[in-house]
Amino acid sequence: MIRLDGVGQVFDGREGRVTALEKIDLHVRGGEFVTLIGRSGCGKSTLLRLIAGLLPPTSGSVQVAEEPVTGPRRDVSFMFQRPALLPWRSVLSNVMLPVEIDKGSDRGKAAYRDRAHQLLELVGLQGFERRLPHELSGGMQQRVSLCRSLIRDPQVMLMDEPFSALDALTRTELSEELQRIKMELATTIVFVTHSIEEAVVLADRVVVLTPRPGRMREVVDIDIPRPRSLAQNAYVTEVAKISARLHALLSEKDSEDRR
Amino acid sequence: MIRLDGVGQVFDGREGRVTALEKIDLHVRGGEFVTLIGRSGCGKSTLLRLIAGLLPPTSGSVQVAEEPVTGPRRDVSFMFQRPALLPWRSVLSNVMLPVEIDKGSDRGKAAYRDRAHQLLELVGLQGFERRLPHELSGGMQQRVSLCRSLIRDPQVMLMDEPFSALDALTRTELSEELQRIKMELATTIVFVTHSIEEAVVLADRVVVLTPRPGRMREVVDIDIPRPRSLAQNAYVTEVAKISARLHALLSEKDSEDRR
Amino acid sequence: MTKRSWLTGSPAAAVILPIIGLAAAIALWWLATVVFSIQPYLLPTPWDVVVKFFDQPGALLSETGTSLLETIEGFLLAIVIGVPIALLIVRSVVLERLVYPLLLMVNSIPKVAIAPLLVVWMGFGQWPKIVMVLLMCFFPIVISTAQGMKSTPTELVELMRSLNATRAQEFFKLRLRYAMPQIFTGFKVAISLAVIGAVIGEFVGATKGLGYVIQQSGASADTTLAFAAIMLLSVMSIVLFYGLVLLEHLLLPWAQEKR
Amino acid sequence: MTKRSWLTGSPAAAVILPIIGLAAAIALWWLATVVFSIQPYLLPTPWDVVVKFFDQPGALLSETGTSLLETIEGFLLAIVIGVPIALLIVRSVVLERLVYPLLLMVNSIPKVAIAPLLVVWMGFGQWPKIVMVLLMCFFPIVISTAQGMKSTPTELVELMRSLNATRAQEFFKLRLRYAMPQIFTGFKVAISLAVIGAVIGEFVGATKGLGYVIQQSGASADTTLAFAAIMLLSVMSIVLFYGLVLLEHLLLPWAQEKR
Amino acid sequence: NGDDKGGQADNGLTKVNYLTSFNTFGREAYAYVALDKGYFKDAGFDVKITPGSGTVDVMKLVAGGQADYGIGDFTAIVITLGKQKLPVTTVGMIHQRSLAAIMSLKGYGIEKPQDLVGQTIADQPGSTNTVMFPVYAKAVNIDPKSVTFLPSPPPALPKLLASGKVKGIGQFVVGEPLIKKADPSHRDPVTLAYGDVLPQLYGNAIITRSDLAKDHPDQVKKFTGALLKGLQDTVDDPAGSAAILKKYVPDTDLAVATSELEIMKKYTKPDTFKGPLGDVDLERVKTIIGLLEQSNAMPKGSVTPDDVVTMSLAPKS
Ligand SMILES: Nc1ncnc2c1ncn2[C@@H]1O[C@H](COP(=O)(O)OP(=O)(O)OP(=O)(O)O)[C@@H](O)[C@H]1O
Ligand SMILES: Nc1ncnc2c1ncn2[C@@H]1O[C@H](COP(=O)(O)OP(=O)(O)OP(=O)(O)O)[C@@H](O)[C@H]1O
Ligand SMILES: [Mg+2]
Ligand SMILES: [Mg+2]
Repeated sequence: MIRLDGVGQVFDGREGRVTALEKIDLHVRGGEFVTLIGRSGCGKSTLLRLIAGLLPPTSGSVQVAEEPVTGPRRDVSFMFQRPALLPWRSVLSNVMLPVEIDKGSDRGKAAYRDRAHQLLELVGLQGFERRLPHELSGGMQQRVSLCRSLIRDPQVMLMDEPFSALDALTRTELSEELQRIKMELATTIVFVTHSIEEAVVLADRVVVLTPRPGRMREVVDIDIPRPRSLAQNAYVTEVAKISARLHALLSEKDSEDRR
Repeated sequence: MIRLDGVGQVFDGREGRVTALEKIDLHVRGGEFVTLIGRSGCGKSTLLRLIAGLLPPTSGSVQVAEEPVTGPRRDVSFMFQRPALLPWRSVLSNVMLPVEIDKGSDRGKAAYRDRAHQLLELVGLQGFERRLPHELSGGMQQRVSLCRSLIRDPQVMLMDEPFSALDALTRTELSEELQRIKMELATTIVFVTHSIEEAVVLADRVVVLTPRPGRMREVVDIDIPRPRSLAQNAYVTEVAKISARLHALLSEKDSEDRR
Repeated sequence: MTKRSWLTGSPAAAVILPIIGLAAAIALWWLATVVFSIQPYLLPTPWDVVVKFFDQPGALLSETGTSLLETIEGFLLAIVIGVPIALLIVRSVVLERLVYPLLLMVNSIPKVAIAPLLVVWMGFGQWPKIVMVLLMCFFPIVISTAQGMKSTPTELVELMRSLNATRAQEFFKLRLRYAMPQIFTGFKVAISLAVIGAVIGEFVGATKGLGYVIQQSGASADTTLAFAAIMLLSVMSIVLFYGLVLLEHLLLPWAQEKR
Repeated sequence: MTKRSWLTGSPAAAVILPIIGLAAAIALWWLATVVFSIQPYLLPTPWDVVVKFFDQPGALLSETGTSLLETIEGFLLAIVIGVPIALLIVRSVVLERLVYPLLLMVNSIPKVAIAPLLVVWMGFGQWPKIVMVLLMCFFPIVISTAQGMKSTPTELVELMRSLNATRAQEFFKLRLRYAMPQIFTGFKVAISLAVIGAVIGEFVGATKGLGYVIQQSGASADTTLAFAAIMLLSVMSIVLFYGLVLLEHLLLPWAQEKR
Repeated sequence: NGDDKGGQADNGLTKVNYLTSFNTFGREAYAYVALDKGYFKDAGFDVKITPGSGTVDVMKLVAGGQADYGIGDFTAIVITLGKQKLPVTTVGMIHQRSLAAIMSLKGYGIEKPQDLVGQTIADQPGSTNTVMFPVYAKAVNIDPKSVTFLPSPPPALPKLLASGKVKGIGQFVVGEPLIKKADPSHRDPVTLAYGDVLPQLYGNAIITRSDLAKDHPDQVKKFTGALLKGLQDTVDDPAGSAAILKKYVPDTDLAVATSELEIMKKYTKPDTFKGPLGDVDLERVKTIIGLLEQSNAMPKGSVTPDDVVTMSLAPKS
């Protein structure tokens, strides 16, 4: 579904260049859930933006659904690290934005509206449909943004730390929902997180990036059966083991790569 | 140091009122580290803004250092949930902002500049001093904001999810640094987090809020000796035990309070 | 942390204060004529002006109506022409660079100098006046609209792009909405210019309108009549300005500034 | 995802394109005079105008110099007066409500009508011209500055407040800086008005300047001379405008818009 | 910055500000002639000439003290003083006969006053041409109401006429060459001069501040004397005077200025006029006031001749 070959990204700044990514070769199969971990500033968000077609790579090639990426695609949804809500739109109409924009909707508008209400209820925002973003807490804004990225049942979902501002319970609930969606609709998901546990519980594969410049340190396959839960479950020990390994991988490079 | 008596906060919105906080009675002693947990939207940020004097409470009274709070105080620093960096200032000069603003600085400007460099190095931002905020990743921005809140060695620190965008390693390092600061300078800290483990490891006391409207469900004392670490340590079991209890407390109210 | 006082909070104050301000201005004017014993042929007293107005209120009001109509027609035309030009300018850097100098050229022509030209081309009817209004006021509208749309945060532009929005959608659903407060700033600057444009238009070949009255009175040194007309113009400007302010409050409740 | 082309990217294009635009405009003008066989007493051909200019380039340039000086002096005065007024207006709602109607009143007076008054009060020297420039252009500066400062994000205002910044610091370190792009928009609107103000000022009791030349040309029915002067005014406007654009780029590198 | 007005310059000359009536048309040449030939200097003045912007503005600037002397149309002066008591007074005439006229172009079908019936005339509102039209109409036996006046500022008038937007404009007779020049096909202008049927009307007059006239009559007399000497030279040598004007105002069109001055000759000094240049006749002033009252240009009794002219300062033969 997603294929990156020798992708690199260099930013030109006033104060010199920053190499954000280097030699990224990644192949995500259709319906696969890949989580991306790496230290802050290693290039995770940049990688997602490359896949989304928001940024042309400095080198290498990016393909989605066998086609080279030249710009954003209809079937890819992107949930940004920051909520990015339109300040003049109510919660509901922020969630409905993607539907409004894509005229060739397969379902009727009313159906989408129902879906929006359903999603808002799911994330615990019932009763806030008509509020404006500035009246919401940080976590509530993030949940609105999550609903927005889910409304169109996209083929590919790129999610940049979607749960970072959420409490443990909401996180658990929503990660279960996300797995359900993935399984039901065979959605391909690339998911950035700083929670190693979250990365393990959600992923089919975990990709570990090295610190700046971001290279691929390792790809770890997770074979625990689904559905899995962030809360206590039967595979605690396995999760703990893999988590420890990932933790080690993240730290290791730290000493190795900081020249 | 900080004393809240019967504090309540109601927001008037176009779409009706929202009671964010109700009957909050909290006393934080000098040098104490209090963490605040609760579900997203329960009023944690609002509580910090009340203490900081950025918002007058709808009811009740707020005191800091025995004086009623009528506005922001010089000796209180606030780290916001969002980075809130001035876009035209370089990283270094964003960090130096509080020093610039407080003319009655006890140390010389050069001393503060050294301190800023030291802090930036601590959070892994050496080499980025002259960049502008929009050239940084989300987590890097958050770290700049953290340095800014630390630069003046405040008496009281109010921190709203300061590590939410950071990876596990950086989190561990910085939480250790924060404990060091608290112990050396006897700083009073009120710290909001969504990570229960973090709340336990850092706190002298954990305050658990109920979901909207935020009331105080319980205050849990943590007696594990310092310094503690987020990484593996001697008190894993104790941390796990308390964490489980807090988890239960957070979930419990969920069924009880949602009328 | 300031509680809003009656002066800033109440809607009555929003009407009464400007009136007090105007009254004070008029008192000052009156004082000046008395203290410096300014000759009425230079600056009549407010009292003289009022008396002059009540000499022939009907006639003067009907002249005001004429000017008002021209002002509004020309202003609307300027919006209809200016906003699309701004859209094109923002859409294409090349177009911007090609078109801006032309706009500047047209804008920098002293309109008084070309008033006769317009009459020769368009006759003695309403048109040369309306075109004059248009010429006077289109530039602030274009430049504010363009600047406002350009300053849309990258974050939100990227959101629209990621949703695969067309350029048209990006402009109408995001940029134009985002620019609204700045567009209104442009309107507020433009409206006074529009009024002046009507007057200048009426200097040439008009038989009615306040510009005609001023021209007429200038010839016979009836300074008081000229000032009565000028005061009516001011009132017209002020009313139109506050009309825009009201419209802004109604249309853009989300943009209510905080201080 | 667009890569910048030569037309948008290169600095040479930034100079060449506007010149092409101007050339096209002049070609259009020339075509109009030919196709509609417009009489030169109404609109001379560009060629006539150029010839007229080279008749006496020295004299016309020296008149341009006079007008330029008045324009710049008046414009700077407008900044010196307008920006502090805007500061006061933003600082106090009460003051805003008291002062705005007064400003509007002054602004809506047709300046042509009061030109003789200024001469009577201030003589035949530079002053009435400079004051006319000031009167023409202070309003856009005030209103853009005020609006820009008001639109500072709450997030950043709260930051300053939490740092216990004085009102002055809030204004100078935050609001004024934040408003800079909008202030420049105001300047860009104001500069053309300033040029026109100089011309209107020179219509009455002047013995030099381009306004005098235009007035003068009436005495010899020399439309071509008038247009030569008008073209010089346009060039002056355009040069001043792009001077502001350049200044903006130098002063506000962080505000470079993205499209 | 009026600190230099009326003051003594270093060279012992009295500094004086002088305003032309409108712009620097050829008809204003006499002041430049007086300046150029040193008449002002001989009379003890250091004169600065500034182009005026119409009678009313000139009166205001003189009244306000920014200028000491100025030129304005006498009829307009009377009407203005009828409306407002400006501290200015007339101390001499430039033109013994009014320059006011309706001007058209050959081929527009206006050859004689009677052709005006039913026409639209563009003119600056309140100008002598407009205000005196009812009187003129009565004199030529047409109904004043049969002609429509369309207000337009002076610079627009030649364009409006040449473009055929209107068939006639209010214009001073000396505008003839300019109108001809402004017309692309240089058609000959047709001039219907008020002076032909209303010989009582004066043209332009010299005004000064009332207090100057009262406190320094000698100075005023000397100044008018010098100015009128320049005027005399323009009568004697229009071409030479135009050339002098061009020296000071390089944009001057020599041919136009010369023919303006040629035309002006018989209005400054009509063949029948025997008095001294600049002469003011109290009876004529009374008649003019009467005519203005009659045509409702101003209320009855709003001015007396004394309000308008200082007879004692008028040139004597
Ligand atoms: N300006 C406002 N106007 C109206 N309602 C508000 C405003 N600010 C906050 N609220 C409401 O107050 C409640 C508490 O908000 P607060 O930001 O304190 O939550 P929080 O505990 O910090 O949540 P999170 O963990 O998501 O940041 C929310 O329900 C929110 O909708
Ligand atoms: N527009 C830009 N200009 C210059 N440098 C940039 C830009 N955007 C990102 N960078 C740099 O690229 C690197 C990677 O940034 P990115 O946002 O991808 O990190 P990240 O892995 O998402 O970090 P975080 O976990 O903190 O969000 C950083 O060093 C950052 O400074
Ligand atoms: Mg990121
Ligand atoms: Mg919060």
